[in-house]
This record gives sequence, structure tokens and C-alpha cells, in this order.
Amino acid sequence: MLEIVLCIIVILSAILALIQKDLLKAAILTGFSGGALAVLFQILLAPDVALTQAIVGAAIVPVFIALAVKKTQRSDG
Amino acid sequence: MNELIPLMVIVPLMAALLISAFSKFNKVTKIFAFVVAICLPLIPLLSNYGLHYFGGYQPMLDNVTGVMYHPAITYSFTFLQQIIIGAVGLLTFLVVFIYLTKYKKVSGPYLFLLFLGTAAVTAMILTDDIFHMFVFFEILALAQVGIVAASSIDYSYEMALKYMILGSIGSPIMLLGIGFLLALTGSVNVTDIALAVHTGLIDATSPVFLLSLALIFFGWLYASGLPPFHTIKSGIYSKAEPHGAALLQSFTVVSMISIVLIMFRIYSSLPIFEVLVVFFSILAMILGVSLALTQTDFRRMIGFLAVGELGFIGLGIGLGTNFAITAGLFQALNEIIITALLFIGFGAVVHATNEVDTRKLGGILAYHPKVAIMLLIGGLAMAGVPPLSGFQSKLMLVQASLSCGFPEISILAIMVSIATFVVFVKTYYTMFLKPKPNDLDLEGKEVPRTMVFAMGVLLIIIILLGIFPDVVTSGISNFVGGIL
Amino acid sequence: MKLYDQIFDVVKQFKKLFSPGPVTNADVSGSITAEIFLIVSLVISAILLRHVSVLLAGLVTLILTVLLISNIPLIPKFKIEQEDSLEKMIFYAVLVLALIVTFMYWGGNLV
Amino acid sequence: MAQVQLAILLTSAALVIIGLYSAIFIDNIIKKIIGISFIEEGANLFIVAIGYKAGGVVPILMPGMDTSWFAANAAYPLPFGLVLTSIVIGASTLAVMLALVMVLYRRYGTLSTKVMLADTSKQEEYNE
Repeated sequence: MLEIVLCIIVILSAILALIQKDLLKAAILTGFSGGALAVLFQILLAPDVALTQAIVGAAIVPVFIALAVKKTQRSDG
Repeated sequence: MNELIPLMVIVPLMAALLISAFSKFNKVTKIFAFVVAICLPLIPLLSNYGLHYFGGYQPMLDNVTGVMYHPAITYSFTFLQQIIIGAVGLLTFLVVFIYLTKYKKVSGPYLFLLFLGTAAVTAMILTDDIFHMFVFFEILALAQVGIVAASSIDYSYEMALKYMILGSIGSPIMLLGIGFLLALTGSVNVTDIALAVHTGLIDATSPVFLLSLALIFFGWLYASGLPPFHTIKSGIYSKAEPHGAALLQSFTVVSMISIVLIMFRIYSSLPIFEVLVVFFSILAMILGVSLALTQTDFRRMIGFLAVGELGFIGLGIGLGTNFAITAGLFQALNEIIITALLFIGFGAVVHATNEVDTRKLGGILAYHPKVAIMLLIGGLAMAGVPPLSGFQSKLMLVQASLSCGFPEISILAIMVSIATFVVFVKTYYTMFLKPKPNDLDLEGKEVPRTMVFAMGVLLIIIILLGIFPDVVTSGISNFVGGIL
Repeated sequence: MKLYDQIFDVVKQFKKLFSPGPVTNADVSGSITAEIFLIVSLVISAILLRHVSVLLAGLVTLILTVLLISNIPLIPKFKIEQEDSLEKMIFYAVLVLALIVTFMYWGGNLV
Repeated sequence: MAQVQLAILLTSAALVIIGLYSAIFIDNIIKKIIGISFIEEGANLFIVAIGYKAGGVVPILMPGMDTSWFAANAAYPLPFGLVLTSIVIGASTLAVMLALVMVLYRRYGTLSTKVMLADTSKQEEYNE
């Protein structure tokens, strides 16, 4: 049951990230999607992949995007 | 000495890392880069043919089924790899040499990218492991983007970003295809996968297998710049520095043939594979040459011509007989050298005139006769005029398609050659022969002597390959006999 | 007479193609060569369909010839579709991906 | 096929399709890059799902485990190793793309793809 909830979180946060007007929210929602993916990897018996994905997907990628947003503009318009 | 096989990848990779780490010391960096660049073409010439298993894991024999499994990442080094790596190594040497003499203060990151790209294509052509190839394919894409972005030409950043975005669609799709193959066979070793397909362990008509072909094929289209990626490929050639563009096109050619050979070994039992390859090759030939005819920027024109020439390689592979594949691979070797000569030669013209629009040029022949004559011979070689090397490979391709029962393809190939000739003569006339426009200042601008030297070296290879094609073709033919 | 006028009009269309900057003889003749090359090579490659079915090849070749010749000049239209803006390139890339996948999944065993 | 594996495969297909959709239809370049990175994630998820074995154990041989029981029940670890590489490659590609976007924003002052990454000849007109 948990895995289906996580799948829904991954897809929903991916879609929500793409329809946000505020790019910073989009960055945070990308982190949500990456983090949920990390837990999914753990459920799929791949703890090493889960650790990497947790660091890269939930921390590094959102920070990169947030930095890029800070250097450019915040609103999508 | 099979220990030299991994060194072909490790030497440029380590050189790249060391150069970027110690780029503060200008003189040391220059000498080091020069020494490594000399080593690159020498290592493949000195090495013996053979296999190298990383970590020393030898192939295991399954006692129950009698099948050999390859647990290690395997590098296989044969005659084809030797000449292709030799050609790329020589080109890297010439490009690094041009770069080192052009600038007083060298940039460490740029040399890093050049060596990284060379290491990546070397690994791609050597490897027998499809995922290993994918990793180096991604590294190659990053290196290509860097080489384009590092140039001082206007709008190079835009072109680099476009290439990268298209690449981040193309590569994951290819990864997905590799995933399908992995799901079917449980292995990423090409020999194992090919064996599983040919012994009937995998149903070759199952939709999953066909889908994996479709996805890897799309990645191959991106890697080789066949349509629909021909515009971006010609774009990145035109936005890179000329010597960088000469190296970029060799990367494209090598990644194209290494992926297509892997696909050929796995999917050659499917007739649809050959149909797809021939279809996209013909499309590339038609689109590349017809767009090259209408360009006014001569760098863009050479870019489209290079894409059109790629179609010939695909044609040879797609026809699928021993003779045709030999012709295609020979054409690949010729294209690496001829297109590099053209890019460096036209780069020399840009250096002397600071102008890329053919309409504003003219009368350069009187000022730079050496460059003009070498460019003329290079262009004739690309169009397939005897006795140069382009003629030999195109003749072989025409013969191969005739003997396969496709006279239409022979006619098309000859027409594309003629159109290439028209493109080249038209550009050559407007740049070199037409009277000089009044506002064009050509006095006192010298072409760097290293560029002339590089063109001379490449020209000698073109003429030698044209006169003695058997030196190369017999070896390639043996290689092709091994994979058929 | 209409076709003749159309062919004559081609040169004027090519002028627009090279619009910022002068138009030289070499450019216009190059474009006309490209036009003829495009028509002839597409028609010849349509003949390759005879390996599937001779009737289909004949039909497609005839239709393609009429369609291409009645639509000259092709090169300006062609060049607009081949420009290097990201939108067009991604559109064609994804279109080709969709076509290859559809074709392989449902028609991969037909050939 | 286990229910888990089916759900995962559908998710990865959905991620790939969301990525391809955003590549065509989204104009904002940063969102487009975010969208494209979902294609990579979908491919990663698919490859991890290949190695999964319903009711299996993590492929780490602990002391005291029976080897033949382990071989029969452990998940297939090769895809996991591949995905590790692929995740890092994806992140570095994303970083390079965002860096290029940051440079280009200074020149154009907008994040719209139609302006920033238009045809080269149109960009020349725009800058004049």
C-alpha cells in the first residue's frame, strides 16, 4: 500500500512542480518528488541507490534549481 | 602487450584531470599537454590486438548450458579499433598542437574538455559493455557542450544549451532501451546479449525487444546527428572554434559507428533494423546536402555537408553485407580525416578574414594559395573525385548497393556526391576565385603555420588512403567477418 | 502557362530567403539546384517502395511527383521547418520518437 | 508480476510522458529543465524495478546467511549499480544546463525559451 501512495506522491508532485507560477515552489516540489523516489528505491530492495537518490534528488537538485532561480527571476511569466 | 589497451582510455582521462588541476602553471601545462597528445596516436599503434578484462575476471563457462558469460567490463581491441583510435588520436594531437601555438596563455579547462572527449570516444569504440558505452556517451555529450560553450563565437552558449536539452531527451530514452535489454537478458555485455538473441533464448519478435530497438535507435539518432537532429549537429559545428569543430565531428563519427556496431550485433536478425537505418541515412543525405546548398555561412555549410556524409556510413551498415559494412566503416575513417581538413582549412580562412559570410568574401586565392589548394583537394576528396580516399569508399558503397539489388540507392549516392561537389565548387568560387570585394581587407593577415602543417598531414593521409585503400579495407573486412 | 509562371516566380522567392544582405548569382543557382535535387531524390527514394509492393511504389511516386512539382519553390518552406530554434527541434525530435515507437511496437514484425 | 512492480512501471511511464510533454509545451526554461529531468528519473525507476524480486531480500550477504538461500532470494544487484552512475550523471547534466541558463539570463533578461533559444538569425535581429 505504501508503495502506491509513494507512486502517487511522485507523479503528483512532478505535475504540481510543472504547473506552479512560483519557480521556488517548483524547486521544492522537485525535492518532494526526488525524496519520494528515494523511499521507493528502498522499498525496491536497493538501499545504496536510495541513499544516493535521497542526497541527489531531495537535496542537491532542488538547491541547484533554487540557486538558479535566485540568480534569475522567481516568477514564471 | 595487452596492458596498453586500458591505457588508451586512462592516459587521456588522467591527462585531462591533471591539466585542469595544475592549469596555473602555464609552461608545464603546455609541455605536458603536448607530450600526452603525442602519446595518443602512438599507444594504439604499439598495442597488440586482444581482449582486456577489467579486474581480471575471465569469462565463465556455465557447465549446464555450455554458454560463456562475461562478468567483467571487456575491452576488445582489433584492427578497426586500432585505425579509428589512431585517427582520432592523431586528430587530437593536431588540434591540441594548433591550440597550444595559437594562444600564449592556455586555458586548462579547454584542454581538459578536449582530452575528456577523446577518452570518451576511445572507450566507446573499445567497449563490449552497453552500459559502459552509455556512461561514456553522456561524458562525451558534456565534453561536446563544453567545447562549444568555450568558443568565443557569438551565440555559442545558446547553441550549447540547445544541444544539451535535446541530449537530455535523447540519452534517457537510450537508457530506457538499455533497461529493456537488461530486463530481457539480465546482462549488459553485448556478446552475451547477442548470443542470447541468436540462440533463441529471447523471442526476437516480442514487442519488448522491438521497443528496446526503437529506444536505442532514437539515442543513436541523437548521437550521430541524423534527422531530426541534423540542425543541432550542424549548429554546434558552426558555433565551435574551427579546430574544436574538427574534433567534434570526429567524436560524432566514432560514437555513431560504435553504437551502430553494437546495435548491429544485437539486432541484425531483425530485418526492420536495416530498413530503419537505411531510411534515416537516406533522409540525412537528402536533407544535409539540400540544406548545405542554401547556406551562406560557410561553417554551417560544412556542418550540413558533414551530416550528409554521415548518411553514407549508415547506408553501408544498413545494407548489411560484408562488403557494404566494410565500405561504410572505411567511409567513416575517411570522413573523420576529410571533414577535419575542411574545418581546419575554413577555420584558417576565418582567422585571416574575420568573416564567415560567403557573400562578403572573395579573392583569397591570391593571398593564401597554400590553404586554397589544400582545401580544394579536401573538398574534391569529400565529393568523391579519384584518386582521393573519398572516391574509394563511395565507389565501394555504390558497388555494394548494386550487388544487394538496390540500384536506386546507388543512383541516390551518386547524386548526393554530385550535389556535394556542387556545394563545394560554389563555395570555393565565391570565397577564393571571385574578385575581391572592396571592403575586405586581406593585407598582412597570416594564417598560422601550425594550421597549414595540420592540413598538410591530413592531406597526405587522404592521398595515401586513396592510392592504397587495401591497407585498411582488408583489415576492416576481416573485422566485419568476425561480427557477421 | 501557370507552371511556367510559378517556376519564374521561384527566383523572386529566393530573394526573400537571403533577404538581409545581397543576393548573388551563386546563391540563387545553388537554391535552384537544391530545389531540383530535393524533388528528384525524394522521387527516387520513393521508388525504393517497390520492394514492398510495386503498385504502391508506382502510386506513391506519381503522387509525390505531382505534389512536389505543383508546390515549388519548396526550399523556402523547407528551410523554415529546419531552423535551429529549440521549439521546432524538440517538436520534431519527440514526433520522430513517437513515430518510431509506434511503428516498432505495432509494425515491427511486418517487414 | 507483483502489484508493486506494476505500479512502479506505470509510475516510470508516467514520469517519461510528463517529461516529454513538458519538453514540448512548457515555455519557461527552468521548468522545462525540471520537466526533462523527470525523463531521467523515470528511466532510473524502471531499471531499479527490473532488479526487484517480490518477497526478496536486499542483495547484501550478511554473516550467517546460507549462500544458496541468499542466491535464490536476493534481488538482482546489477541494475542497482547501473542506476547509481545514472543518477549522478543526471544531476551533473542538470547543473550544467542551469549554469548555462544563468549566463544566458544576463543577456536576455527573460526565461522564455521562445526568446532565449530562438533561431540564430532571429537572435541576431533581437540583439540589434
